[in-house]
Amino acid sequence: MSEQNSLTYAKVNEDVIRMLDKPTVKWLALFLPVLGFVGFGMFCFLYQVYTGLGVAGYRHPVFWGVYITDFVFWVGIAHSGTLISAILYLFRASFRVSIYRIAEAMTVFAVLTAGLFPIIHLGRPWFFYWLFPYPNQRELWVNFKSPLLWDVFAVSTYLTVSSVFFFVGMIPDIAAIRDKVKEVPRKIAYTILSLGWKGSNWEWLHYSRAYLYFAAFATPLVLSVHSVVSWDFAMANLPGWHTTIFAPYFVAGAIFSGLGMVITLTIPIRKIFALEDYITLDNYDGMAKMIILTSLIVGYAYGVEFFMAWYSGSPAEWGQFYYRVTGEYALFYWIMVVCNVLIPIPLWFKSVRRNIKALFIISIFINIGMWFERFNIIVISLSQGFEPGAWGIYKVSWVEMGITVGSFAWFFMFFLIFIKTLPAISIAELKEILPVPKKEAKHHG
Amino acid sequence: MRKWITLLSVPLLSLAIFLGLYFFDNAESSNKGPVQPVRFSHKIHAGAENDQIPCQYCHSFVDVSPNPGIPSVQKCMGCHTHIAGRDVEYDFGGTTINLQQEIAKVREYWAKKEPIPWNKVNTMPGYVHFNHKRHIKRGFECATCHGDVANMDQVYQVTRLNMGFCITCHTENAKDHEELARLKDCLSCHY
Amino acid sequence: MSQDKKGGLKRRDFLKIIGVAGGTAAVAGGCSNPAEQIIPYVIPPEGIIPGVPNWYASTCRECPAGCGIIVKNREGRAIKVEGNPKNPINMGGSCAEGQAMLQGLYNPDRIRSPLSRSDLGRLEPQGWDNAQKMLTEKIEEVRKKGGNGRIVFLSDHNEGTLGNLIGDWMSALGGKHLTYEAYSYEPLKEANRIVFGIDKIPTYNIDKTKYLLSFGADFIETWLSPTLYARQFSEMHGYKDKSMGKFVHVEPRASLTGVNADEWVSIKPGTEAVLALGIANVIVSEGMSANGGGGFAGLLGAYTPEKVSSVTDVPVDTIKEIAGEFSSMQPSLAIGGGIANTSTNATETLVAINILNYVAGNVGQTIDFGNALTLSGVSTFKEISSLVDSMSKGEVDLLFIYNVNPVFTLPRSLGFEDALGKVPYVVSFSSFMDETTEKANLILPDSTTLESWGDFIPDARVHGLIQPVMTPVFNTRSTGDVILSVTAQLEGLKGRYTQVSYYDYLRDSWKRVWTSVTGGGDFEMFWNTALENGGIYRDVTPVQVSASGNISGVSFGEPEFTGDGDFYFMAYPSYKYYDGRGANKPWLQELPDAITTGVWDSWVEMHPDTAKRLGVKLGDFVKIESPYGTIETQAYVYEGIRPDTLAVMIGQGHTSYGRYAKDRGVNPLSILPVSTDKITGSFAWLTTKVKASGTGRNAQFVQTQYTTTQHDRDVAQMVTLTELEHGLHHEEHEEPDFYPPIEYDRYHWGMSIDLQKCTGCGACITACYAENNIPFVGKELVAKRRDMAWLRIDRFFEKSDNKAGFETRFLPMLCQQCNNAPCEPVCPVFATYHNPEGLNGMIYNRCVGTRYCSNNCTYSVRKFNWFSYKIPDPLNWQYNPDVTVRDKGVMEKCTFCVQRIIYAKDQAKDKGRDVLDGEFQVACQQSCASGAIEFGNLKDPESRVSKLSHDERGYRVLNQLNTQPNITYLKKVKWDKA
Amino acid sequence: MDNQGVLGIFSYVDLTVNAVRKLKDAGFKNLRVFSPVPNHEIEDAVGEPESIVRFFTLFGAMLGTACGIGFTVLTSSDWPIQVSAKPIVSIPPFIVIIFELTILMGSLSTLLGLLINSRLRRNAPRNMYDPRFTDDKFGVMVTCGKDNVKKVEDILNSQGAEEVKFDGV
Repeated sequence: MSEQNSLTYAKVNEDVIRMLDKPTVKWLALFLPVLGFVGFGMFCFLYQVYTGLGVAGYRHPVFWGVYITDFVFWVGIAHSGTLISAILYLFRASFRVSIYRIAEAMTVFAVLTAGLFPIIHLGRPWFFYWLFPYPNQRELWVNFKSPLLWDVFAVSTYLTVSSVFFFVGMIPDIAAIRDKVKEVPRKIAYTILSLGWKGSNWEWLHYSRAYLYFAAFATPLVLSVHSVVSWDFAMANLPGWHTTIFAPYFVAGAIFSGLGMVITLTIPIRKIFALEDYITLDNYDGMAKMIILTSLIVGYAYGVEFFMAWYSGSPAEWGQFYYRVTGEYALFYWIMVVCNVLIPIPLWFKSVRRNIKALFIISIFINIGMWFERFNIIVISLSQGFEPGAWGIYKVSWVEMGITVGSFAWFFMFFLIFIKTLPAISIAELKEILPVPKKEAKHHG
Repeated sequence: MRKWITLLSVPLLSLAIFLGLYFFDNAESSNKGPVQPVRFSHKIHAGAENDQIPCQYCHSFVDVSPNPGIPSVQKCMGCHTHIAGRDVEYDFGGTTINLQQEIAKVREYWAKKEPIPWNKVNTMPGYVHFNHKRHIKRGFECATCHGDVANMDQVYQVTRLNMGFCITCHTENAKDHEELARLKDCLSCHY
Repeated sequence: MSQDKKGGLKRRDFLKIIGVAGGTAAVAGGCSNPAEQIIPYVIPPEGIIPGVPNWYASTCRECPAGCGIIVKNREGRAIKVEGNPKNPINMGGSCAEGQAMLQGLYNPDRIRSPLSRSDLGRLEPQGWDNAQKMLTEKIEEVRKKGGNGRIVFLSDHNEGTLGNLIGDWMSALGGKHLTYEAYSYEPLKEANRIVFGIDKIPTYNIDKTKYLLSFGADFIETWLSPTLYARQFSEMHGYKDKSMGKFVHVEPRASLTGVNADEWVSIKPGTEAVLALGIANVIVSEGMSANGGGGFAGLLGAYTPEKVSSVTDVPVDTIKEIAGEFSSMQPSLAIGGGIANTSTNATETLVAINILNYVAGNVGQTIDFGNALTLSGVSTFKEISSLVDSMSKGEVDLLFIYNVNPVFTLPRSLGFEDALGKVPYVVSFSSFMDETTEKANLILPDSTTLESWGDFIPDARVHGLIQPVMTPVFNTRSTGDVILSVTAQLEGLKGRYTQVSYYDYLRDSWKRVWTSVTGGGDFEMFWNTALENGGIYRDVTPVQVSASGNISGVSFGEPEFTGDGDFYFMAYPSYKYYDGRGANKPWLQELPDAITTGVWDSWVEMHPDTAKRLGVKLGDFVKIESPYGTIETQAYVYEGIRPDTLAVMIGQGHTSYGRYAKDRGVNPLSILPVSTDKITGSFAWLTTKVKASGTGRNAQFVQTQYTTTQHDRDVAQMVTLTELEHGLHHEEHEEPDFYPPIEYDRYHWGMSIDLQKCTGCGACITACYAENNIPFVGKELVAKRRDMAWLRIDRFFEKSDNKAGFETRFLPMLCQQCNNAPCEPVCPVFATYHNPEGLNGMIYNRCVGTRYCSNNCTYSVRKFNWFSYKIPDPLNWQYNPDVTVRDKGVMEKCTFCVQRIIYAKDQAKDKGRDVLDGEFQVACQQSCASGAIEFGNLKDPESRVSKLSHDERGYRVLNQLNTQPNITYLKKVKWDKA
Repeated sequence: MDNQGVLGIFSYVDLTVNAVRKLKDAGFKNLRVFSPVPNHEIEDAVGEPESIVRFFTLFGAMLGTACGIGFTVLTSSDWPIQVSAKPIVSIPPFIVIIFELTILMGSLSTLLGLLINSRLRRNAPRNMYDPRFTDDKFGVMVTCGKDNVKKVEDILNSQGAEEVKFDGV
């Protein structure tokens, strides 16, 4: 942490709280279009509810398409947030400190976005509450054997736990802001949110303990959630879905795509708010290394799928994978391979890992590639199932595109609000890794 | 003290939502039935102090068809050709009517050869296939579901006839485990 | 039309009739229901109990075959048509056209009241009294002019009381009655006269044959009596007791009938006669003929296999093989007909086929002249042409059109349309605004078969009775009634008919039938029995014929072709639209063509080589030019057609007729010349050589199946006859499973489908639409694969070592009601589950629409309601009140007609017993003329389906996935014996 | 009220720790240390017992498991609906639900434990708090009897407190 030696406790406070200044024109110029796209997405959804799901591009036998792709994509994005905040916390990886807040915010907002899609994609979204086990006069409960119900539990648990984790982590920082801001309304708001944090020794004692447990819960949770999401597919008998490698494959993919998104998000923030001292090249270097690892896992999964399809001797399995690389959707398949396997290869070189521009471009491609990975798994598999008589091609409609764009806008809307209202970098944890202020032997670190 | 209020509020709120949902779903119907084109009083026709016409005299298909049958105007006229009714005021569930005038309405429909557009009191959604015949043959009283219609002037819905109502009865009346399975088979009613 | 404004009122009247409304309703929300009204009867009709169906027997008039039908009526509405099991023609089976009758009855484009053409040339609604008065005046006017034959009544083939009445009426008016059928089989009649001396169309006993050789006869589709022959064919060709008959089809194109053959022999168009004679020659010369060729031996000598082969393009080996089999597998039968041999030498071809039958000793065995079809009696093409002639000369003053649409079904070059313009006054009785009716001066819409009284005599055995199964939907009147009441107003004819109504006239006419049949007893009893049975059926004694041997005048010449194009042009009749009359029925439009799976359009079938030559691919628009016109339609590339032949289906290309038919596809008849058969002068369809070229335009070819092969999935399985003879190694072992199998209590519903019997005709699909309120969605949505059919027929063309190089397998695919259903556990809300009787329940009102079940369905048989489909009034009157109409956002699928199961259990419970085997049938099973589908209780070891589930040919589709379906398929049998 | 609060504000951890040690040696038990970051040296010096949040966590997680099992098994058996050939109570799929509920209730009770134990309910800090504690200052607050105020102030000052506040609570 040599670059951070110039930082002091007071400077950290000052720098982080400076980000929360009044919205600038630049910020508004971003925020208003984003709001517009959210509005358009909502219009698309209402139009779809009113007219029927037929306005989406679904066609027999492809009954899931862009919406579920988006769902899996956003859940995937969410994952790296928890990974960075929880798993790396448990492993005491110091490069997480300056980015974990952003990553966690990303998690919460991504889950919020992802959670919309299972409802958007319903044929009768107004009955979505039937998926929850609530007592009713029908005396009818829900089917706990359905992977979709697992989703309900996994995603809602994930949303709850990651929100709690996100919030608890922020309490000391909110207290810091509370102690800095002058305007009365903001002061009141931060006062309420800080829950009266004072930083006393027993607060810190329980806080540290609780935080550790949250991290300990969040870690298996994050693995379980994407496993459950993968089981939406793996529990089905469809060729291309029915495979045991899906859980690790999806988890790795999720972390891969999430890291990509973290990089995509932090690079502009770092630039705009001049946070070069906080989000350092070392941080990016660490993340890039993890991208290499997950890219390798994902690439391995792609290969192993083909091997298993061939080894199974099942014409349906092999037909499915042959179709992926040669059929109508082959372009999407190769986009995926190029983006997820080939483009990250330059990250093996340190110079690329520490090149912000290169990283940014690669991360964008990773996002694209991972979106297509989900699309390919869902749509191509459905398109050619067991029974050749029923095969069909799915084409995306403008409504689906509108809602997808709207979902990105929805995510960025929350993110932009977050940047301006909550500490985007953890003040307390950053201080922890700074040299402790001591009167004697001041410069031993 | 404050902390206990805070602590208790969570379960209390949950309980309130739970109960609210439960009673919202279970709320008893309280409206007193739609106003019919002819103020036909079941009390006069079927009531214990009055004519005591059995239900099946008019709703004659109830034991042969899923559909109980609404009497034709011809059936009304079977009696009302002869019975013109007394020219008296009658307290019809709070509304005062003239019996003779009401019967005159029926005769008018008959003269015009038009059906009487009755308003449906006990409705069921189209996706529920209820078979009156099976229930009557099993020995259930009409009143089990329809209430004491014989003492109503204006007929109103007594039970909400929602799925919980059906299921409770089905569960209570199953003779054995296998019958219970059949009686709680979704396809028995929804197809 | 002003009548439309009264639509609401009409509906009220209807409600008055139906008694209790609201039997069917959409899947509504969970909370409250909108206020509904119940409208009771004013006077309750006798015998109708609301909620209990009534069945009425009647006769189908969708084509001249005249099958018996029974019609289900609920609260005064006809809601389902089924074949009458008592009728000896169809014995309970039906075809798609028959099933779709209801969409004729409830067609929204029906003419709703009489119309007359005003001075401005517009058609304006009239009251019946006024309209009849106009007709009366017109007739008087024409009669005053005097002269015979100035009044012509052009009707369809209408053997029976109405035909007699029209004939009698015309003779009273000094007019002429012509009966016109687009497919009239004159050459067949003539060939029989030449060879056997009897000019009739016989009934062929396909079921009694062991070897069937068809020269283009599309007997599963349109030929003579398709439902009868489909049933007979299944008898003959079904696998039973280790044997089955063989069927060889000779045609330039593998039609639906052709692909059902064990061997399809591709032949040069118009050379069938030569092939038939060649086969006969081999039989005679190799001494395989019992009668040694009779008087034909000399004639046959010239047709050596080598010569025949060079003329017909059929290999010598094939000729010899067919000859050998034809004579050894007795009784055999050769039939000829269909569009495939209506060249200019059509009669000669059929003479040659008769000779072949004679030589092989089949006459009298498998051909029954005793039960001749009344179709023999229709007017000849010569008569029709001369009518057109006299019309254009202005010799016809008054033309009545009844149930025919000659403007559409006659080749445009005959000029009927122009001639029609020269007729001063045209009266149409059509209930539809078809191309001919559009030109009429007065339209007196007839009530459809389902709304009126009548009778029909399709053949010597059957005298079918037609009774109204509901009150007319619109302000229509039965033509018999119109004739009677108009005649009563005519000068000098007032007393001709004593009967006030056609019903009385019919009964009086049946009194004569009664005396001829029973000669005594009580007429009322006879009449009621006939009504109950749908008519009277009698046995006829077979008529023995012998070949005369004197066939001078038959030269067996070359067929003549007009046009200088490269391709023979086949305009073939459609089994869905017949001659175009079915085109305005959305069920038929949406029923995928068995070969192409195309819907809602026309296409031209061409060989892959041809497509390559023209540089076109599937879906490209192709321009087809003959000297008489041009049509443009999409290409369908298909191996089952000769490279020198193009084929387009008849029936589409209407310029009028209703919203579903208008401007859809092309009418191939519009580019045909008026070529005729040399001997009979009947219209010859296959006489054109056309030019074809790609237009460069392409569009998606809208079909329901995008693959043509099984891609090694082996879902439609086949077994060879030899394998079966050696005994199939039939395994039935329990797969080890994680969980124990489900135990069933009393019922365990199951089905078996015999792929050997299934012809792919699609009647079951339409029956399913009718029974289960399945919406039709239209071309645009089918293009997105959003058709809602619960039952589809997958067809696969597989490489084969047969003569065609490919074989066709049809696989009816519906919900398999798996015991280990993949769809069930994935539903989060129990909207689909396993019921205690083995059904895979689908609870529409519980469905939230996650569609996971469908993704996980191994067989992809679930359909999703992408929209709320609006079915226009009054088509929706057909809805089955026992089945929920699904709204947008819910999944739906086959549940083995659970409403029928529940009804049967309800009836059985009243009788205090369990449901018996065969007591009820599910809709698809009921409609299947071939009897390919069996349904019943697997729990009962004696039930037919139970036994079939252990059949040696039995297999379950994709069994390796352990879904444990309740449908057993019986493998198709491949004929592989030398 | 006998008890008085004395607050010393420090800039350096080592000084804070020394002050705490000194105060403890002098027999003052009721110490409260404020710091912008958690610090082990301070924790050691104060010598707090281990946090009891872990019992909340354990109890919550166990309750979650029990709820998960009870919920899935009881609701499935309440109206046994057959799906596929799976038994009504089939454990493998229920494990997922049980697991998620374990995590959920474990986390929520941890949160509860944190809120209760660290007394994080008052919305605003009371007296004897300095806003700089969330910035870069450390504080040591001693609650003691009136008599000892002076003694405490001395210790704090001697250990390098930049500021010493006294509040007669």
